[in-house]
Order: sequence, then structure tokens, then C-alpha cells
Amino acid sequence: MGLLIGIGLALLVIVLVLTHIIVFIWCELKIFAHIMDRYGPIETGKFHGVLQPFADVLKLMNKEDTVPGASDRLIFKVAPFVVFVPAFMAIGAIPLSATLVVINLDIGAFYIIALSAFTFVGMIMAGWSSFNKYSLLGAFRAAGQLLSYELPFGLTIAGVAMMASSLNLITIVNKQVVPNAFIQPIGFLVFVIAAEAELSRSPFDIPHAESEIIAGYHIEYSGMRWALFYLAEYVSLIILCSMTALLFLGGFKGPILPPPVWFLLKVYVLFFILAWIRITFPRVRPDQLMDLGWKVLLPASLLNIVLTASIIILLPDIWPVALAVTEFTIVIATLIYLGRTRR
Amino acid sequence: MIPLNYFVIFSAILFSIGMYGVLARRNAILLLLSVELMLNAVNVNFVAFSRYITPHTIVGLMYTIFAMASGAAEIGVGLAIIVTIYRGKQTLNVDEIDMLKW
Amino acid sequence: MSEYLSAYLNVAMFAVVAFCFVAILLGVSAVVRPKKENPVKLEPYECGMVPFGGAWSQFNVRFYVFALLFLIFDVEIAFLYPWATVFRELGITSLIEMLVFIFILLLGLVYAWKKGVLKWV
Amino acid sequence: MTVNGPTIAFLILASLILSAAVYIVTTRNIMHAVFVHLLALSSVSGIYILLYAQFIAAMQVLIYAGAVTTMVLFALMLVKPKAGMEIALDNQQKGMAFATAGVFLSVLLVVLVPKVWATSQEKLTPLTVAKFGKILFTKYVLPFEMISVLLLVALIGVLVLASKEEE
Repeated sequence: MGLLIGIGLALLVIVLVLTHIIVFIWCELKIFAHIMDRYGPIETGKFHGVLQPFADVLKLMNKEDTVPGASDRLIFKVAPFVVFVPAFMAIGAIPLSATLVVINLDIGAFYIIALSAFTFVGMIMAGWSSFNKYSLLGAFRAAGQLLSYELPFGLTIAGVAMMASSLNLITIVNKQVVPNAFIQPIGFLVFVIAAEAELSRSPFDIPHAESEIIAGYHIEYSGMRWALFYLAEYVSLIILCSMTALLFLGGFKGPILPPPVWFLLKVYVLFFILAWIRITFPRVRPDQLMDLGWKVLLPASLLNIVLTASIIILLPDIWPVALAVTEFTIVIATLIYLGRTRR
Repeated sequence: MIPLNYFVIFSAILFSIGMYGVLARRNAILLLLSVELMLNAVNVNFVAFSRYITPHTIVGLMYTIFAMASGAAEIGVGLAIIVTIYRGKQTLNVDEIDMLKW
Repeated sequence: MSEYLSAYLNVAMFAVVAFCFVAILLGVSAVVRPKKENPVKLEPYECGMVPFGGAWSQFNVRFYVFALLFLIFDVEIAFLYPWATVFRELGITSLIEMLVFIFILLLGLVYAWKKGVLKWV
Repeated sequence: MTVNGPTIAFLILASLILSAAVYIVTTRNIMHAVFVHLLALSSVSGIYILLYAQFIAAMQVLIYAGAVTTMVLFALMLVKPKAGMEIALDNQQKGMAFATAGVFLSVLLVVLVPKVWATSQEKLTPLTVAKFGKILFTKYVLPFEMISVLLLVALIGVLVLASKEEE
């Protein structure tokens, strides 16, 4: 019985997720186009090209799917599973409201972080098995980037968990009177930058820089297998936007409107901001990327944890105010300093 | 509830497989992987005994997490040594790595 | 069935459904798509040039140092999470414990920084 | 023989892990061994979940599946493929090794199979992170701090080896 309920819920979630991904893809096409002052898709489906994503899916279905001759066929075929399945397992733990959640775990946030570890193994599998030097290079660039940004990512989550004394995502949301972004601005900034890098979207799209290493770890993939990598990327996009909303922006809490609507609204706003960043900024250099990860974000997230812990313990009564004041001071001071030194 | 013996027998088999791997392999990296299998068998045993016999004092779990952390450190240093030896001797064969025999 | 087990049953079902979903997508496209292979098509893609050399290039050892640093801080994160949920109850002693822990690991990061291995090559 | 949900799940996971382990110690392809190793280790976390130790399970995935596998893959990229692929992976003591492991296992099984353990009568309850943390940070503080020293030593060791490489 529980088995059937589980399967039913999973099917429901997969349909929901796919719907949102289709909306995301269409929105992204339109947002990019309008920011670049062009129209984007307008033909398919008459109304602003709404059927474009469906047309893309059909096209991908019909594409020939080659497996390179020299490749390791087994690993080549298993890699899309390794990238997609854990990403989809993680999405079940995301609550739409205080009761609407499929997998409600005591260790919620840790569960999502732990599953994200599979992504880079899957990338290396794809890149290595293709037997192509560019894909191997792309895979290792991707793995290097992802593992550098995984750390600040995990550490800022610890910072949020400290304020709520829990790893459960629903408890974390319920304990936020003021959105955490206003109490921990350092954590929030680090989290958003790390999220953008985890998704390896521009300005952090070094792993699949088309002009340098063709397309990264999935060069040799075509047709439906390639589409699965693309799909997994959008699933992680949804996960990261939802995590940002839940951990830092008060999740499903908000006045008047019902909780799931608030939650989706926040996710879509975040998605829009990420798309905006993606289309506006140029790509960073690999050395800048590594410097940012290890020499700026990692110390900053550790500082965030140390500040939070000390202030909560030393000033147990007024800690939210004290923490907010301290962290905002540090952020503003850093910005002023940077503004001075860079002309 | 699953009988405790299932876990114990499972980990005994896993440990023996790992043991065979350590004895029969000559590639250093595969050797390390077999050691990891044995470590995991031990960890499963720790957790199972701890949960079934003394559910409130979680001593076995503590052993497990410290074993995990030190196992991770062991793999890190072990692989670095293997890579260094490989750069010097161009081999991963543990039968040929006998620099300590001077 | 307890809440705990049903939550993890759902996790397992998510894995199964995702697996089947991927398998079905690939199966359908395997039926629909054309299959016209020829030796040139199966060569590694190098912008249309004939590939030269093998796929394996020698990597720099610094890649490995990054992986090790990642491992070490990953272990730190794994210990930080249970601490984050209880440090308020345990008070100032647990704060000092964790500060010592973070400080020791930070020494490692500083050492790596000073040795100049935190550079991408 | 008890047939219920968790037991079936356990048997599936156990057979998966054991066959993966057999594959690891017999395969001739080192890359396959690494990826199957990943499969085995992440299934072990399923065993921990059945033991109601979800935190250990998450740690297993994070540390073993994530970090250790990545590190093994990075190390493999530092050695040439030949070293992993073309030399015979097994040595001549295969028979002896099999005999030793077999004798070891049969002794264990003879002792273990009839054994009845003095298990506690209570039903298992999920171990919360909070309870786990409370014990870890009161009773086991010293080993916890030692872990940080151990990791620091490991890092310094690798950096020394790596800087030798660079010269």
C-alpha cells in the first residue's frame, strides 16, 4: 500500500517538475531574447512561441543518438542515470507548504547536500567514457568547479541551520520571523553566488565554455541522452532556487496568498534573477573562479558561521538584531573598500 | 524487525570479499578500494550492534563516524603516496613497489 | 508503518520512478530515432578534424590537492551539521570546541594558500 | 524467516552490495571497479537507513560516495591509463587468497549463524540529529578534536608529496 502511494506521489512530482521545467525553458528563451533586444521564439504555437519547448522535445526524440566507437559503452550509457536520478530524488524533500511535502526528513537540508555529491561523479563518468580529450577536460573542469563551490554552499546551510537549531526544512521556514537574508546577508550572498556556480551557468560556465572546450563533458552525447543532462541541470536549478527561497527568503510564508503560491512566486523571482545574471555577465577566467571559491567564499562562509555562533551564544536575547547589524556592517565596509581600490 | 544476525552475516561476507581483494589484487588503487569494502563491513557491524543491543548509548555510531573520517584521511594520503610512487617508478603494481627493502 | 520508514520508502520510490522515467525516455527515442552509423560518425568529435593523440592527457597534481581539500572540508561540514542543531543547548563549551575545530582546519587552508597550491593551472 | 518490508529491502540491498563487491575484486577494468564501488558504498547507506541511523547514512553518501570517489577518480587521472588497464590486476596468489578468505568466512559463519544475540527488547526509534549531536559534543569531544588534527596532518602530508611532484 505504502509502495503504491510512494509511486503515485513520485509520478505526481515528476509531472509537476516537468511542467515547471517546460515553463522555465520557455521563460528563459523569452527573457534572454528580450534582454538582448530580439524576439526569441514567436512561430511555434502562434502565441509568443509557447509550444517551442515541446517542439524541442520532439526534435530531440527524433535525433540520432550515437555512441562513439572508442567509448566505454557501459559507463557512457549509465552516466545520464547517475546525473538525473539523484537530482530527482532530492527534489522530493522540498516542501511547498508546512504540510505539502513528500519526503519530510529530520535531516532535510543534509539529505539534499548529500545527494548533490553524485552530480560530479556522473559528470566525470560522462566525460571519461566518451574517450574525447575535450570532454575529459570539461569533466574535470566541471568537477573542480563544483567541488570548490560545494563547500561554501554546505557551510552557509550550516549557518542557517544554526539559527533554527534544526536541519528540517519546514522547521527552518517556520522559525523565520524575518527572512534570514536580512539577518545573514553574508550567508545569503555566498549562497547565491555558490548556487550560480553549482549550476555552472554563465558567468561560471567554464565547464561547458563552447568557445574553449566545445561543450564540456557531454560533447559526445546527442539526442535523448543529451536531453537528460539538460533536464538534470534544470532539476538542479529548481532545487537551488527552492533552497534559496526556503533557507533565506522565508519559503512559503507570506501574507494573504496561500503558502504554495508564495513559494512558487519566490522561486520564479529567483529564477528570473538567475537568468538575468546569466545573460548579462561575461564568463570569468578559471583562475578567478578558483580564487573566488577558495579565497573569498570559503573564508566568508566560515566567518559567517563563527559570527552567528558567537553572537547567539554571547547575546542570547538580542542576537537577530546584533547579527544583522554586524553582518551588514561587514558587507557595506567590504563594498566601500572594493569601490575605493578599484577606482 | 530485521534479525540482527542478518546484518552480522552480511558484514562477515562483505569483509571476506574485501579480504580476498586485498590478498589477490596487485594494483595499488584496487587494493585501496578493497580495504574500503572491509572498512564498510566493520562500520555496518558497529552500527548494527549499537542499535540492537544498546539503543540508547550510541557508542557504536561514534566509532563509525570516526572510522569514516579517518578512513577518508587514509584514502587521501594513500592515493597521494601511490601517485608519487607511480611518478617515480611508472608502476602501480604492489609487487614491484619494494623500496623499503633496501 | 512509522513515519520514518514511509519517508524513506518514498525516497526509494523516487529513485525507482526516476530510473524508469529515464529508461522509458531512452526506450521511446530508441524506437523513434534513425540509426545510420558510419565509422566517421563514431570518431571522437574534434570540430571535424581527424582526432590526434589519445584522450588521456596528463593532469597536474594540483587537481588532486583540490580534491583532498574538498574531502577535508566535507568531513568538517558533516560534523558541523549535528553541532548546528545542538550548540545552543550546550552553550559556550560547544562554541569553544567548534572554534578550535574550525581553527585547526583553517590552518590547513592557510598552509595550502601560502604554499601556492590554491591556483588553477 | 520473517517476511516484511524492511527485511525485503535489506535482502535486496545486501545482494546488490555483495555482488558489487564481488565485481570489484574480480573485474579487469579499473574504471568500472571505481564506479561499481560508488554503487556499493551508496547502497551501504541504505543499510544504515534500515538501522534507523539516518545521519550516518547521509554522512556515508557525502563522504564516501561524494568525496572519496571523486578523489579516487582524480588520482586515476594522474596516472597513465596503461598503469590501470594493461597490467594483470591479480597476482599469482589468487588461489591462496581465495582459500584464506574462504576459510576465514566459513569459520565466521560457523560461529555466527547459530548465535542468538542478547538484543534489547525495545523497538528501534529513529535517531535524531539533535540526540546524536548532544552525545557527540559532550562525551566524545576529545576524539572529535583529534579528527581535525588528523585531517590537518593528512592535508600537510599530501601537500608535501604534491610539492615534491612539482619540482
